[in-house]
Amino acid sequence: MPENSDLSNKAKDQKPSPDEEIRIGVYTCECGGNISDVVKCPLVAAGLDKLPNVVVSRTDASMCSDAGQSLIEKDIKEKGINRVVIGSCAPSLHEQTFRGAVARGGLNPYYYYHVGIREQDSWVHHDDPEGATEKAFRLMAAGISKAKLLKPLESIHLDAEEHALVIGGGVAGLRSAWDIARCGIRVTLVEKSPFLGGRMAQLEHIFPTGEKARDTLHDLIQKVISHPKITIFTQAELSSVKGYVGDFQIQITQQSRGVSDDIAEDAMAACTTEVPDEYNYGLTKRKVIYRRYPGCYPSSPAVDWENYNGEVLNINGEKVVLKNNPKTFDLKVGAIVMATGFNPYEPRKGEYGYGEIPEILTLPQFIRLMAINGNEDKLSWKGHPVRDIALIHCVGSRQIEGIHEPQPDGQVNNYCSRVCCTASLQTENEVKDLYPQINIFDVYEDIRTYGRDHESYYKRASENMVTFFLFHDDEIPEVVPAPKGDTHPVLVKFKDHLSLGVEMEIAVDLVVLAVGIMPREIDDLVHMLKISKGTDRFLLEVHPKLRPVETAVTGIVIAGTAQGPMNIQESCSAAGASAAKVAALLGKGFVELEPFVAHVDMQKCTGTGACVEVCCYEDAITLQTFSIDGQQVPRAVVSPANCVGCGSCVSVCPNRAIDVQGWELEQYEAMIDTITMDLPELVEVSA
Amino acid sequence: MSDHETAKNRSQMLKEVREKHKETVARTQELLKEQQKNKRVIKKSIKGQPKTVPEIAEEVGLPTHIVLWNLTVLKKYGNVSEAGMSGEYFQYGLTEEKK
Amino acid sequence: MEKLNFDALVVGGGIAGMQSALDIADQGYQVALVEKEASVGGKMIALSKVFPTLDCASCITTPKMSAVAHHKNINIFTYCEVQAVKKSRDGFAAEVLKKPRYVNEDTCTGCRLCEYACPIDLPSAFDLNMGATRTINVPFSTAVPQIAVLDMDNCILCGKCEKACPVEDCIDFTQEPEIFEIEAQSIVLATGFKTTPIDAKQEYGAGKFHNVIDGLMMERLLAPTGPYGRIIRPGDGKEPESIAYVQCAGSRDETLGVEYCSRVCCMYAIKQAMLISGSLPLADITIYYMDIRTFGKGYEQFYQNAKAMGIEFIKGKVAKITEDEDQNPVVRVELIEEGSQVVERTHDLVVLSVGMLPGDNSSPVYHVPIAGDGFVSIPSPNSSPAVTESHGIFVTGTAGGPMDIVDSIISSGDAAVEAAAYIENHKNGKSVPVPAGEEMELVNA
Amino acid sequence: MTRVTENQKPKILILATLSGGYAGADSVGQLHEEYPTNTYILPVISPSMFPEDFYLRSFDRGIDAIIIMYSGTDSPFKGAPEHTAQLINSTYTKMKERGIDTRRLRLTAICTVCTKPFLKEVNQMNEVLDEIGYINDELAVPA
Repeated sequence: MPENSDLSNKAKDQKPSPDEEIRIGVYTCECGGNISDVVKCPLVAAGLDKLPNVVVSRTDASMCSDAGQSLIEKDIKEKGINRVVIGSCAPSLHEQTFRGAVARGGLNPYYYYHVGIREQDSWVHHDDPEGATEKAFRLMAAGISKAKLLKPLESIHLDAEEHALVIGGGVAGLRSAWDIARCGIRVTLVEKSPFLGGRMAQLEHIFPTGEKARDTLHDLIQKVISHPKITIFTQAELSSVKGYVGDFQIQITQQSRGVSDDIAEDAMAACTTEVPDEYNYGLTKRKVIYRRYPGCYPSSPAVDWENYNGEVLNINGEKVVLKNNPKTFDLKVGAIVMATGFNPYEPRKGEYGYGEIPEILTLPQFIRLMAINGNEDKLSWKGHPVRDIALIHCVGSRQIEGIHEPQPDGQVNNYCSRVCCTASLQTENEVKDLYPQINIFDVYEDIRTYGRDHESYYKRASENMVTFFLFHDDEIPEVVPAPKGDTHPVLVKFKDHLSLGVEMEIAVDLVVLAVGIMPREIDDLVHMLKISKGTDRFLLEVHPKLRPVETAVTGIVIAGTAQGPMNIQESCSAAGASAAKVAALLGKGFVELEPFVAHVDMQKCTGTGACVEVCCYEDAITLQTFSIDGQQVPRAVVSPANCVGCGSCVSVCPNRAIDVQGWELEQYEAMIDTITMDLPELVEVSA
Repeated sequence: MSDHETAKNRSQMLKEVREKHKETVARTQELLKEQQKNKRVIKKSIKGQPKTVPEIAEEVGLPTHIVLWNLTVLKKYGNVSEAGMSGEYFQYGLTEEKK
Repeated sequence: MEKLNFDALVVGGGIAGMQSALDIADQGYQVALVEKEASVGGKMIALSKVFPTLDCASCITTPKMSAVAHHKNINIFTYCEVQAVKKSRDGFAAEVLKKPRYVNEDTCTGCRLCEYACPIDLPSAFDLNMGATRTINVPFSTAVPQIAVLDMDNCILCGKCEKACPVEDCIDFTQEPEIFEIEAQSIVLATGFKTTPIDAKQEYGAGKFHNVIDGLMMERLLAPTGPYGRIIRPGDGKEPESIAYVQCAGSRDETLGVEYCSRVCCMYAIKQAMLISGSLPLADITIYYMDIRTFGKGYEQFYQNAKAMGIEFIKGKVAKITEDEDQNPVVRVELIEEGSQVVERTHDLVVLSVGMLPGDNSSPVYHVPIAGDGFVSIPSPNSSPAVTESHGIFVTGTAGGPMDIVDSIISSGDAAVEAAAYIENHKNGKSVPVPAGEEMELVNA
Repeated sequence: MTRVTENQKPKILILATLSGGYAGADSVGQLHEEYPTNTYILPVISPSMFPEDFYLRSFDRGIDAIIIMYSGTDSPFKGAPEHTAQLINSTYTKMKERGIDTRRLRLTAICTVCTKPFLKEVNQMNEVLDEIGYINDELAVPA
């Protein structure tokens, strides 16, 4: 039997003292015009000022500024305000800011209620300023009704695992893992494929330095694998997630590598099953027992289980069939970094002739072709020397609804992919350096060499005699096979707006499509982690400036191109930023959670157990036996660390004995009564 | 220290500081004179009759951008405010003197 | 000399510096944030609304200003400048100049009575000289700290401020510059950028023609706290009906020695155009551009929305701007898509989309090499975009090249983690790489 | 002097989950879309906390319609969407008993970027209300 049988005490500790006079301060933020351009803030403030218990009602140009926050602190100290209501931007932006100000003023931070009157009022009611003003008043008045019923709460203090999980072993994941480890926090890195390095390993020279991509990458991999605080799982994926920030319980499933080092080389030699090699974007084939590329990490070969068909291998005279025995590992981590990366845009079959005309390659394919071609003094494709190349920009990027065919999900890729312009020009310059006789025609919408030292690629391409043509976004270039007997296999047709919109037709040997960046397909992971994607299908941050690498789920952050198109430099920067967040979160050894969990009023609970029955969380709420007036009675007890605050228990309690702290039923009822009250006259009081 | 002594020390201090900064003080005093004159003529021009920047400029013989800047000063620290529009220009008028 | 000890010294209190300071301090390290102006906030606090969300700039900046001021691990030193840095095995020692405010920082309440009492009107630097301030002033309404500062170069020492001040002995004409020392393990440079001087391209006539302004001036015109409280042209107060933007005015221009793209000008011009059409729905807005570079997350959509709103985009090179007798700028432009024919178009107001130039040269003070473009050199931009050529010194935001606010904030997190890792290494006494030669050189410098 | 007079439109209460509908409504705001002002959005953690009587009480107090914008199957809470659906079903039964048009209560899944569905829901409910009018008129008629 639990020792705690003093029921009254428990109930008392979270109630305001009964004789305390409720003194409310209410602030209508103008948000530098964002709100006050539509909502008549002085009228709202004047109306609120007349409500019972309101001691101070003010407007301010910017409540979130230091001056605005000081105003609250001052009113608390000087006017004895003990509840604060602010109408301003969305609570997701500044609720925490204002809780901080309230706490600095000496109040419990949960004596604060935030009303969103920007995103949900002034920004959506330009056409009806009067209605918007009434709405702001009613919502804020409702906030005041709730404020009267607020109780002081303490955040829940939980030990945090000083251990982070990084999902993805590309450059962003590696950089993030290394950074977190350098800050003294243990890291587990999980990579789905058998090899580290991600997309960066498929590049050759990279802008803006011209360094070899794999050299830089291998330096980073060396740092990661030699760091004592980092553990790496390749061929591994997340199979389940439970818990919350500070205490995520993770299960990882790892495939077998398939061949031990002693027989690996022989097994590879013996293997005959071949599949298109994704490392070369399908330009070549590889075996199903393979190394990604010479010098890859890990260096031992792995079995591609998806494509291994059970082939019997003859290894040193022995017949061997390979078996995959996936293993699972359980981990506890405090935070998760999403570094799941990108896929190059794969054009639809027939889009610019892709998949139909053999002379159409994507830029990533072309980069591999150049690498495969190596030091040959001529570039050839399918046995023919390449004399003329056309490169078309913005393939799969900057698409416009109604002009471009939508993607399978019905949306168009209306974003710029950031990297393709500079990557295209860099590649063009390389072609010109290696094969000066090749003519290059660059067909573009805008040249976006925005980055530091990127413009020089554009300049050099012009000096290299690359010919530029300008097309408009509503006049998509056309790629068709040339008539039989033509000098070249392909024709590219478009209107060139650098020469008065003249119809151009260029005959070339090869067309390179500068394809954009698409997020990887990680829907399962997104669902499992309960994070969100934006309309562009990339992972969504809370706010691009306030919390740019955090997802809406506390403890899950984003690094690199999982969030949107970025080049390597930008990915590393984002990875560093994500690591900074993780280090700040876990470095203290504990996390603080919002106290919005169920709470039982022991005076009202009769121990029906309805709450226990409806609850889907283990050990979140249990019936325990208490001794009351000599009687042994059951009562519900909440375990705050296990409760998620969904409130299902609230709806089934026949005695209204249970509530979610901070979000109580009674508070909602009070708000509704206020929303439906007769509107008082809203008139500005002249000062 | 008596009040008298404090005041004496203060004036001594100001004297020393003025000596130290005498060039900037002299230059700024010139600036102040010009400013006061500009503000005075502008206020006189719009007394009882709100006017636009070009109208004031023509009347007082100052460039339009100088007039606008002085009106901005007077709007912020003085007793001028916008008073309707005339064509594409706003008019500026005097409000009650702020105390 | 007073010595103060910290883990990290962040130089520059703009958005990048503040974010770096917060990200380092959140990891439990002690941070000194030094800002040369009288308030933190940098360039961003003067902006109107920011792309692509159109949040008001203050809504993002002011809470960060407040957060650095209140963070238990951060000390802010405003109106201070780092003058010299020495490096040794124990870390960095920075000599900091504290400029006199002529106001007692501990007792000033920011009430502004001094400002109202002061007789000298001055063009306000915060409003890019379009608005007014006084010799003694609180720099702007949301300044942090809220402390007045007196401009001795424009003071007649009349003592009116002193009389108006409700706090005894708060105004102090005898203040002298002070020097103190900040010791830190690591330095983060967040020294920001300058914009292209408005008169850099003489042929555009800005500086001479009052109705040719730059992007930052338009930000102030659009800001609710701006000098006029509305969009009128600074030349004569006319409400403009036709506004033109000249893109790449100072970027991608070899004649100015600026080959690079400034990254932000396309987006800020588009954003301003959208905000102007909100305030002046009847105004015609034209953007003369070379390439539209809306590359960031959500930016391309922003551009498409602007086109749909009727903002006119013309691919053209502006050769010259003159002025007609009504002070209207006349733009002479080569229309690239019209066979390069040259036309003249008259507008009421022209905004030069000026670019970013490096801020103060950090090289002499911090011994950090500068690259050919004038920004801090970053030897391995791909793998270590925040690491300079000088061990223990990191760079964030526009000190390391032009970037927008979103990218600056991200880069601040990166610089913070680099600094934290360096400090951690230093604390554990592990391999602090101060190459022998470098140490000597720095101490001698 | 400016003053504001009461909007005579029926009142729609929107109970929106912080992880779904409320964030979705914020996205609508960020896009500066336009919808009617008779929409009172209250944030909720999960609507599974509201018993049937809560809705009936709201109608009694003069709320003309309620849209519950929850996160549907994307709910971060186990069992909560199913429980919510159950509660709404039994509320419908009680509404029918009271003679309240069940179209006044609607449960719909709105995600953080569901801006078009959000607008559709609000507009549709307004169309319904144009047709069936105020709750008070309906409650005044004996069932």
